[in-house]
Amino acid sequence: MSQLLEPSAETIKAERLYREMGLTDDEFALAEKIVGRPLNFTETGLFSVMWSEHCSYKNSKVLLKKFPTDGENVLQGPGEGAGIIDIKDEQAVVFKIESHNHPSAIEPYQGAATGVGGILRDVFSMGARPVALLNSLRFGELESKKVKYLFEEVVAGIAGYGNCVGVPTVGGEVQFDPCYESNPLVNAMCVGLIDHKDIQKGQAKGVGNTVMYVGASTGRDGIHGATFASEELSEDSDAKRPAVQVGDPFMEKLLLEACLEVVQSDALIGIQDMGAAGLVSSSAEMASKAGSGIEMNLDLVPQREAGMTPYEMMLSESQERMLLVVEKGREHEIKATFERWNLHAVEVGVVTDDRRLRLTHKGEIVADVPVDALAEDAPVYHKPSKVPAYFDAFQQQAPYIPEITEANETLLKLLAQPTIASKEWVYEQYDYMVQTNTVVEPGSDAAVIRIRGTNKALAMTTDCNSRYLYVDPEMGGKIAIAEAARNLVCSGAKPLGVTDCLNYGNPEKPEIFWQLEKSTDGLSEACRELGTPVIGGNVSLYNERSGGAVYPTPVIGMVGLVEDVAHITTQSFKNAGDLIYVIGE
Amino acid sequence: MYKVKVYVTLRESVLDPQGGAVKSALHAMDYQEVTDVRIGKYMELQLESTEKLEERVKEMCEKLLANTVIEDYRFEVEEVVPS
Amino acid sequence: MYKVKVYVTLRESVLDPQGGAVKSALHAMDYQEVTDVRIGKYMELQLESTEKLEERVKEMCEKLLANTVIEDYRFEVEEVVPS
Amino acid sequence: MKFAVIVFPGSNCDADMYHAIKDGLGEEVEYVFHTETSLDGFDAVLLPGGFSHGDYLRSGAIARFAPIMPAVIQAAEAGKPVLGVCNGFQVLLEAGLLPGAMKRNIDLKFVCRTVELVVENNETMFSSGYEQGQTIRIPVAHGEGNYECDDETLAKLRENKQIVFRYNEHVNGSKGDIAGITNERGNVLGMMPHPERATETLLGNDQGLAVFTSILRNWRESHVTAS
Ligand SMILES: Nc1ncnc2c1ncn2[C@@H]1O[C@H](COP(=O)(O)OP(=O)(O)O)[C@@H](O)[C@H]1O
Repeated sequence: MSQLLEPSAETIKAERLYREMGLTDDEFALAEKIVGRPLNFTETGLFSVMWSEHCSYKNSKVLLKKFPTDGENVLQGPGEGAGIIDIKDEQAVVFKIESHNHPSAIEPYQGAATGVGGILRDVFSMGARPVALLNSLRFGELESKKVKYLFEEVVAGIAGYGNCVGVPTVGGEVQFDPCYESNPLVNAMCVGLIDHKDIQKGQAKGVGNTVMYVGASTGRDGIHGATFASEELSEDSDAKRPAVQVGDPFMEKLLLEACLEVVQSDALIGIQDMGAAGLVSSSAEMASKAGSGIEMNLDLVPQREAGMTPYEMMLSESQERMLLVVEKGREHEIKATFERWNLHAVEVGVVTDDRRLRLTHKGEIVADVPVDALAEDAPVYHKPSKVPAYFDAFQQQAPYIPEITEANETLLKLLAQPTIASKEWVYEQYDYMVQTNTVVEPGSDAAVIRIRGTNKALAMTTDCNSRYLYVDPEMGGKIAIAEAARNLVCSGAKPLGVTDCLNYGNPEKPEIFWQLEKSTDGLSEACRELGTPVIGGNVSLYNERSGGAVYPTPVIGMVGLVEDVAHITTQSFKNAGDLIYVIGE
Repeated sequence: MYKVKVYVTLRESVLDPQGGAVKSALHAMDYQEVTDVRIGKYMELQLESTEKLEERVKEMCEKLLANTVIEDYRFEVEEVVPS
Repeated sequence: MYKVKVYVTLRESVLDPQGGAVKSALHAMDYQEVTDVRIGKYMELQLESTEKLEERVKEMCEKLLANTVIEDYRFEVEEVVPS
Repeated sequence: MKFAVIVFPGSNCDADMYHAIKDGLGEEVEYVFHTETSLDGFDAVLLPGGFSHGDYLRSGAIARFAPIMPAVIQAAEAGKPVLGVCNGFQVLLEAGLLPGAMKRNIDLKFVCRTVELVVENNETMFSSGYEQGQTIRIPVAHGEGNYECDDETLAKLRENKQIVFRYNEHVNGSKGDIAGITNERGNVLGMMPHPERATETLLGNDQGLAVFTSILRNWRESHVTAS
């Protein structure tokens, strides 16, 4: 696509081409009003990705507000790459979960791998060293060949990426149910450790400071990935295949080590991962958060392919890239660190004071829009909500109490269910021991990672039983939080906080919105009750294909602190003759 | 008996981390003349004679041997004369 | 400008786990006619013109592109006429 | 005794190796970056696990050309202990310091678990802390640990007692279930299992520590006789 062939502002408006990019008529009109003149092709692209659900949370914002997000130990709540909770002794834990559902449905290996890559960058861009990965997976029934293929490839992709970067994958869950048949869920979580003094922000502060680009060069991959993630999968999703990005975990490892060195330097002002919506979201968000603007010369952006347009460069979701803001005059210090890791940090722009994102290409201004409009001013919707008929039907039903005559046989049948059976086949493909801190390996209630140099440890888990949420989203939401908390407590930890990934169907359907509404009520109440604030998360909507939505699946990632490694407990029976107790109701 | 040679390459716009790493290594070894490296797969299949051979090989490529989401493929069929 | 195609294959005497897996998968998919599969690498190098091109490519293969303990290699050089 | 841990781009068990020496063994240890060219002043060289250069092309293939490698070869020729674990083993194979080559695991999957090994030869500077024939449990974590060599090489390895560790179960398709071998002289060991992951009871296993205590004891003995 050459620039000459790009439709003009008039054509975009007259032929409503913005609709193909995912903007509604009203949204396009609003964007035009904010900018105060017709939008060109590049600018329309900027708005369409930044105002997609994936980047703007326009449909879920009203619900996320309900979550308790602070607490005495919360150092960073939602809003940055990842949340941060103090664990004393000048240390903190950083964690976040994210979905990569749609990419994994199209290309399971790369989709899952790049999901791991993205969540790692969210954590190390905060200045934290990633110490553990977890994942939460949902597939259709294993009898189907297609599901087997997806399952095998997703697991291989997670392994391929995490193992290479050298962060242990220590836990997760896998659930099989027909509702995920053609829309699998792949959520990845990362936990990092940080010293308070190293905490970074993704902010473009200081007029005149230099904007630098580091990592992989920009290709045409993943263009419009964020919009894609905000649409229902349909039969022609396969035609959108080129949107799939390929990960380079080796590049990620170099980037990780170099970034963790760079955060030690006070020449670094701000740093952010180029995740969904790549260069647009990182630049607009960094400027918006700092109340500044950014001017970038796109000719300077490292490009993998010839003839890339501004639109393509800004929207590309090529992996393993970071945007930095560096104190003017000290760029060489930052460059030197990256060079040591064979990476090139290049100057692509400057921080301005006019709160605009201004892009030049081949000597011309190709976009000039207010940063807040992109990052903050997306419309917020409160969609209509309606109790689904199935829910009322369930409520009318008498509780079903299964009759068990052959307890042993029933137990064996249960254990043979893929969802319940051992997940050894999965986690033996993950390097869960690298970094030599894994005290409790996968296979117990929660994984436990020792904090080197201290007597403390971190316990972590991901949980969600979406069948409960389907039956009763509010109660199911409470159950999910409670299960995660129990898993931590059983491991000897006190729960610290929550990160969540809300995987739902199309929120424009009132019944789906109702599920979202009710389950966030339940999750919020349980979090409040247990004193576990939600410090970050991710929303993945439109998980539907051919009409059927997935069950409401708010995956809960929870991290707890073990005060003394001597308190760590595991779930296995230890000795013959030991007594077994049941506690609780 | 037939021998089929299948070549699977990454689509042009798809990132090739392997190729990139090999190129850097070759440069580090002073083979500066190398300007690009792309790495793909080369497969040799032995096949009994069968009807619709080409068609079936094409199917195998599409279904298994290549990942058409990110890869292209081509193949050559040679008849093997038993010696 | 030259384009060099390098083919790297496991030596015949070496068991090929990947080839074996692909063969079983093809059989499971009812391509019974496949009697053997060997999987190797196919690389495309772009080279600026240079002296002793063939010799240098041979070196690259021996040193880096193939592990001659278990792999064989061959290559083809094509001149690329800029269009 | 002073150990060097070589850091290649993509090494990721370098810190684990470092801690095994510093905290597990209680000896001196330093990281040496791949761009360095000298290993003077070090008594032993450790090549850690990971994915050097992404393990693209073949594992270890690119790392063997690192600027530090001539110094590693020199240390090996000088008779110093050189230990390559996992990716380190693969680098030693590619560099020709050990015979054979690695292929992908027979089932093509990465495998991470603790496996049983048999100590085939306890008369090396890396294994003297074990009993001959002792079975030990050490973690593996690799996708390409399927050791391959021709029959002649295998016969030679056996004859010279170069096979130090053998899997007591089928792990990856390795010829002769080989898990670790030395060079003829016995001062270069490559092994796929990770002894550095098994040096602490908190992590549930310290059976790998003897690899490092063996190195130390042998060094001390040779040092006492030498001085
Ligand atoms: N996708 C996965 N990745 C890593 N570990 C997993 C995964 N799925 C399950 N596990 C591990 O397997 C064990 C059992 O998981 P699960 O069946 O979900 O148990 P529970 O119901 O007790 O949470 C846990 O230790 C869990 O961390």
